[in-house]
Amino acid sequence: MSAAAAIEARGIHAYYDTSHVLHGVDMAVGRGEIVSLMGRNGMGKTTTLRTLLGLIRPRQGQVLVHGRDMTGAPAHRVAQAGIAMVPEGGGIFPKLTVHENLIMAARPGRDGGPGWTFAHIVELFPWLHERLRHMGGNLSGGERQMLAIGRALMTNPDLLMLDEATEGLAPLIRQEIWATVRRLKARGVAVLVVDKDIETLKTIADRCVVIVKGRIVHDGTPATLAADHQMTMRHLGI
Amino acid sequence: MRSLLRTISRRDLLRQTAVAGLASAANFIPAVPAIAQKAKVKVGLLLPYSGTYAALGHNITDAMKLGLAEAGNKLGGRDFELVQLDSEADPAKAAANTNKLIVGEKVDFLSGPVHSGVAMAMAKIAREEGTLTIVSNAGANAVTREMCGANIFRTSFSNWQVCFPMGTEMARRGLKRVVSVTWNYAAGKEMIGAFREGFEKAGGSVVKEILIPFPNVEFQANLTEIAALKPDAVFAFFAGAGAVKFVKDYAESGVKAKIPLYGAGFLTDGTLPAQGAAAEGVFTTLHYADSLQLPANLRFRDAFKKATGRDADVYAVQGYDTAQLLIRAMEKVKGDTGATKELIRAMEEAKFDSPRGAWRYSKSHNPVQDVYLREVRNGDNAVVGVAEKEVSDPGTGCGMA
Amino acid sequence: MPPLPRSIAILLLIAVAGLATVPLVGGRFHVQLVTQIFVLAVFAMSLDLLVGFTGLVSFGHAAFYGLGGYSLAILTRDFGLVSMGATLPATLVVCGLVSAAIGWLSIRTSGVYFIMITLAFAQMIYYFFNDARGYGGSDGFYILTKPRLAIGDVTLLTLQDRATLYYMALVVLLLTAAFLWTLLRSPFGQVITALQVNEARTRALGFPIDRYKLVSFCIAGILAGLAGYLSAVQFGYVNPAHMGWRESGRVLMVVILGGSGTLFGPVLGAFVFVLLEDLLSGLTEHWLLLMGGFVVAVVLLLPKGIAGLLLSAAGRAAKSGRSAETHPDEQPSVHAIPRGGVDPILETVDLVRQFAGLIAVNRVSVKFSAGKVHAVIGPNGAGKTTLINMLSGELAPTGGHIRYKGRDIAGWSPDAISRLGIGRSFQVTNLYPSLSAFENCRIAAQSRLRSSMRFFRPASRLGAVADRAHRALARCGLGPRSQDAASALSHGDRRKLEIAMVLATEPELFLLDEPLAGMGAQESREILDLLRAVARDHTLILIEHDMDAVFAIADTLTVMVNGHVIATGPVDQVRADRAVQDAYLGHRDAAE
Amino acid sequence: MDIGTIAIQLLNGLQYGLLLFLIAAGLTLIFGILGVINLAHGSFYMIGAYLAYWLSEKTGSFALAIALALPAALLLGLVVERLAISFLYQRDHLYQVLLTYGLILIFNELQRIVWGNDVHGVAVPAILAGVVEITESQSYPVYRLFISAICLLVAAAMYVAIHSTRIGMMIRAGSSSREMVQILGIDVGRLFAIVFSVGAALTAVAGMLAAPINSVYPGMGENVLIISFVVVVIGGIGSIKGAFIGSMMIGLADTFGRVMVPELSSMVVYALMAAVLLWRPSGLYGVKA
Repeated sequence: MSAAAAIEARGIHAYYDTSHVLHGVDMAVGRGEIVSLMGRNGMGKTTTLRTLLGLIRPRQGQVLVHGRDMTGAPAHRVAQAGIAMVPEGGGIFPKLTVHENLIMAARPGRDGGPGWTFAHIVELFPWLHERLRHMGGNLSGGERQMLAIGRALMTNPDLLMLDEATEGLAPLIRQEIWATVRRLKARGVAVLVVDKDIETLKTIADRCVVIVKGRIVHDGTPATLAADHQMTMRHLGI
Repeated sequence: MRSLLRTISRRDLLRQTAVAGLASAANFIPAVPAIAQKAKVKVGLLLPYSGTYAALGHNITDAMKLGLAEAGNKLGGRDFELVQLDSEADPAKAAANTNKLIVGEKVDFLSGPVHSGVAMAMAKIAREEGTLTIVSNAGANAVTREMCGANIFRTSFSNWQVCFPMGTEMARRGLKRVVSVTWNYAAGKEMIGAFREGFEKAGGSVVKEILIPFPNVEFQANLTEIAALKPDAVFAFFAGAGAVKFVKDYAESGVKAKIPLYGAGFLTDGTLPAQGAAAEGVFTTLHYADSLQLPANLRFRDAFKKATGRDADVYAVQGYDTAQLLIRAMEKVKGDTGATKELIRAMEEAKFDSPRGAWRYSKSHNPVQDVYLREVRNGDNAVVGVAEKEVSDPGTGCGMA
Repeated sequence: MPPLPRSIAILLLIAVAGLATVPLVGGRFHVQLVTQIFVLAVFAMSLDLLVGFTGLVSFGHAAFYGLGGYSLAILTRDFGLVSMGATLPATLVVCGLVSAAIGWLSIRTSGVYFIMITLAFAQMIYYFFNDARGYGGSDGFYILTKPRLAIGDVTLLTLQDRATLYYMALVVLLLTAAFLWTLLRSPFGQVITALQVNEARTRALGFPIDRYKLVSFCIAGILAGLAGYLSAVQFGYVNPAHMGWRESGRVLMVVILGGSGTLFGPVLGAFVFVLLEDLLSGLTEHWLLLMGGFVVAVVLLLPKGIAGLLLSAAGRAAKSGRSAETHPDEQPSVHAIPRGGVDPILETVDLVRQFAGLIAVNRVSVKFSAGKVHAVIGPNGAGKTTLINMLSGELAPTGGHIRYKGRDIAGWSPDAISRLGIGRSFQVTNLYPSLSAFENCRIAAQSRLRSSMRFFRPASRLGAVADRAHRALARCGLGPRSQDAASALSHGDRRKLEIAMVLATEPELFLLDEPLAGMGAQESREILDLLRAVARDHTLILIEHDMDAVFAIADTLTVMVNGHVIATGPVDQVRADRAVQDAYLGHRDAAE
Repeated sequence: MDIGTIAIQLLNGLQYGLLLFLIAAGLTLIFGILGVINLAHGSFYMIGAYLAYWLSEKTGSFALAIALALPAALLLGLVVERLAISFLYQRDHLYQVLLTYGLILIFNELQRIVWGNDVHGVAVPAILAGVVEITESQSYPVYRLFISAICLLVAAAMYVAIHSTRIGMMIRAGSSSREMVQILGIDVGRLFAIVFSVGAALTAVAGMLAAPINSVYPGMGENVLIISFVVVVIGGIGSIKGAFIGSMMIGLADTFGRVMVPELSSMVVYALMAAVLLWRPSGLYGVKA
């Protein structure tokens, strides 16, 4: 799969100052695939995403984007190679309007094909239409998360990474986010998602990767994860 | 600290203290004691070598060097050394810097500074320490009035001295209502104060004294005010960049076409190239002018140009005269810097031809000098007369006067 | 403030001993120069109290330094005072009063604005003396008679003598260091250090932080005045330039260069700065170029100043020196807190909060009974956090009332509300990361003292406070981790520590903003158990998204949508409410 | 004061304010977006003035001098950003103050080494040299009107650039979260370098424009440094609009302060700043700190 993988980590070790957070993580997300990265708090999920994107430089190991070695490349280069991320909370720019939040990020995709445009995003989230002049800082949590996803899509990524995709959101909003993820898959965008809603993740993910103390302990389909009841109990705390 | 003391045994402590004492002694052993007669004479210069006044500091220093070189680079037959210290024109550092020269470097003579605030601190410490001091620019009246001392001399001017005659002169010219303008600092206030004294004594009246925050160079508001007051003339004191800016603004705002500009000499001294045509026709008074046709001046200007490649100015003259004074006094005592009384007398009695004219001192150790009336013509401070001959600062409050 | 590594303490002691011998072995100039350095060191330490320990970067500190000198000069000239016994206290009082006035106005601002407002006041004082004719203007003026210390007719010492002045300056330096050292370990010192790390948290714990900042500002101003007094005595000359922004900048350089937040750093900084100026200015006319290069190099190469360099060197030498402290006994005794007799303990009436055009909380009237667990739920943007922020005082209501035990507390400051007995935890964990878990709780417990304006006794000797902190930690199961830095704790433990801190303030009413946010299932269960235990003797109001948790723990439920309360009452009743199901719980119940 | 004089004083105040705005705009941009307190800002003003003087001496044309000095100033800003400022983005304000203070010393000395200690004047270009007669006693220099026009033009251009261009959006976004901008695939390092360089160049332009009316002299940067900080703080850090209002306020307060309360004039601007901060602790248009 590695040649075709949108992103791949090979044995990455990462640190925060002196504390060793990732201990040789191997994982990959194929084209158009939905992968769920699971694990309890403090196990290294966010660190994995940040290392993949180049926000943290691994001390060992490699990060490959579309098969090309991009270890140590700055985050904007990785992003330009087709990787988008929505951090926890969305990272909406509070002093920009909704419209500005979207268009400031716009960039054609790598293959130059007919990608996501402003019109597409508004079509995906129709409520945006009425809020275009509102400031990012005045949106509700759910609106921010959707805007953040829309903004990430404006960069026409091959892979979208969602950190804590539905954290702190009301149930109805959560459902809308998950519906969006399904729609993205239908349009060929790969998604790497971190969330605590394990039940939903099992139904939409192609693969589930479980990380424990900076090591991957499980990498397989939702079915195999469901079968391994002990794993679920021990490492996901269910 | 409590826990710390417990952890060190008393013996250790004693040993360490002893070592520390030695170490610090090694650091602070003073320079090899000078054998008074054989060692070089030390002349300390506290002048600005950086910042806004650096040009003044350099001209004073270079002219002193020129004067000393002309005398064979000896002071009373002895070799000498100039110890230059950058005053940064900062009164906050002045006391410490003076101290460094007098106590640290043990200079035999002290000279400088440009800034009045620095001069005040310098004079204070010089008086306490008794070091022979020659003030080579700062014009603070107090230096040769309340703060005067037997060991303190000035080769420049007092602020009163250069401005009082202009008051008389302007009244003589039939001007009645005048606005004066300067920066709000001590030198500025002394200058316009002296001008007012002279002007009002001669029957004129100062309509308004405008004080501008130092060192602000935004004058437009005050020029508008001046235009609205419509005085017969304006008397201004600024120096350096402020002088350039004021004179240019005065011309460019159109006020100059209607109201003539007078000032203390510093308004147009050393600043004419930068002021250009804006300065043409400005009248000033000063104890010197570049174009003085005196043999001593012509010779000096020529030598200075050769030595430095720059044109001499009033600051250079003051530096040059400082050197003359030193040379003459040291010759009198044959290089014995310990003969303070004789040195002082020699300085008081020194007579020579300065580039500015004949040299002599007043009782309070301020030069008695002619104050020239100059007009800017073709980029030069042309001498158009003497505003007052042999002006002597009254030396009010000085015990020696 | 962490204790000094032994090696550095020994070095400093040696240095002091060495310095004491300077007048005996050194030349007159060195005596003068080192006196100057001592004075600058006192001045720099006073600024370090603000910059390094209180988190207030003042760019106008020289105003007090200059004022110290001017007070002495004016007292000597205009009042004929030459006795140190009169001039010194008077000078310190003047500096104290002026710094109180400036501080009172300045502490309303923060960050860069604080830097600039202190500069503004200092410039005004500077111009006052610069423009004033009576005090010598820009030329400055003299102190012609130096102060003496006399009893009756016997002159004990006169500062005219250089060696006397030297020792006086050394003694002042040591006393200042000792005073600040004591101060920083006192309850007061603990509070200012805490507020530097986390201002909002410190306020929420019940400390009136503005008062602490002001006192710190005054102490610093008085010490700067003391330095200015000595400096004026040394040279007998004062000038407005001593209070200008360049001097303020210069002393700030000394502090940063030496290493702020260390006390001894600024002293080293003073030595390095003065000696370096002395050395470089003799080398070349363009010495300021070298000075500039040096300053730039320090910033790029020595990120924590000279003191930082020494500390890390000492740290490497004696890495195992610390952390061997024993854990105090843990006795999970539940301390009884009387249940409030008033019912409802807390009540809001028509509470409104508006943000520029948006009404976040709209006429909310809810009653909270004592001893119960109340949950506030609602979709994002419903106004829950705004509501809690008004209850805890972080936000002032635009309208309406909040009654706590019958008293209207709407618009009270967070610290006043905290002292009434309302504690709160934050949505995002909000601790003092560099302090240990125990110290975090100790600060919290200290807030229940009548006042922490105690300056001399070490905070560590406040037995009752320490006990309370230990009890709170033990109760939250953090006893074994009490000595670990808060930043080293796991996410779940940090949340527990947050709860322990609030417990240490012994509140009656406990506000919790999403205590389970970001928790895994196991951690959620632990926190939930803890909350259940806490609920036995506290009234709880919590915001939470985790419905299972809410249903498991809450007695009553309030549902908010778009700033309105759409339902409130016992859990079962609200759950059954049609409107609530439609608006919020919606499909979730259907799916179950 | 008669009406005519008041009108002219108003003009003086606005003109002074506009020049201050040009200096303060760069400062607030660097301050608000890069989060760097740049004490060396005044040095760019000084360097701009010296470049204008030096190049107009060499080329004989003020316009040509500006045309050459502008790219030089941009380049200098870029070099300073890369070599020094870029190391400061994540650091505490204290270290920014210290490092940029060091830069002031370095720039001042370099100026002395390259251009010496003398005060220089720059001639006003001939076509702008005249005065406009306003009343029979009052007239106004054309060049000052010209400067005001340029400053207004720059202010308008900045407003458009910040509010309506994509790069303006990126800059505003970068001021709230540097990392998030990077995540979106934008090279923040380059973006920040551009901002710094433009901010420095704006200040240099102010120095160039002021050179003919101001003299050019050592240490001139420090004189504008404090006052431009005052402007930025009054307006609220990072707000271009605030810087504009702030500089107008300072320009007018300074102008009228001198004429109406001469004995307090040196304190007027500081008193104004203190008053504004007591009323609004984060400046007029600042985001709450």
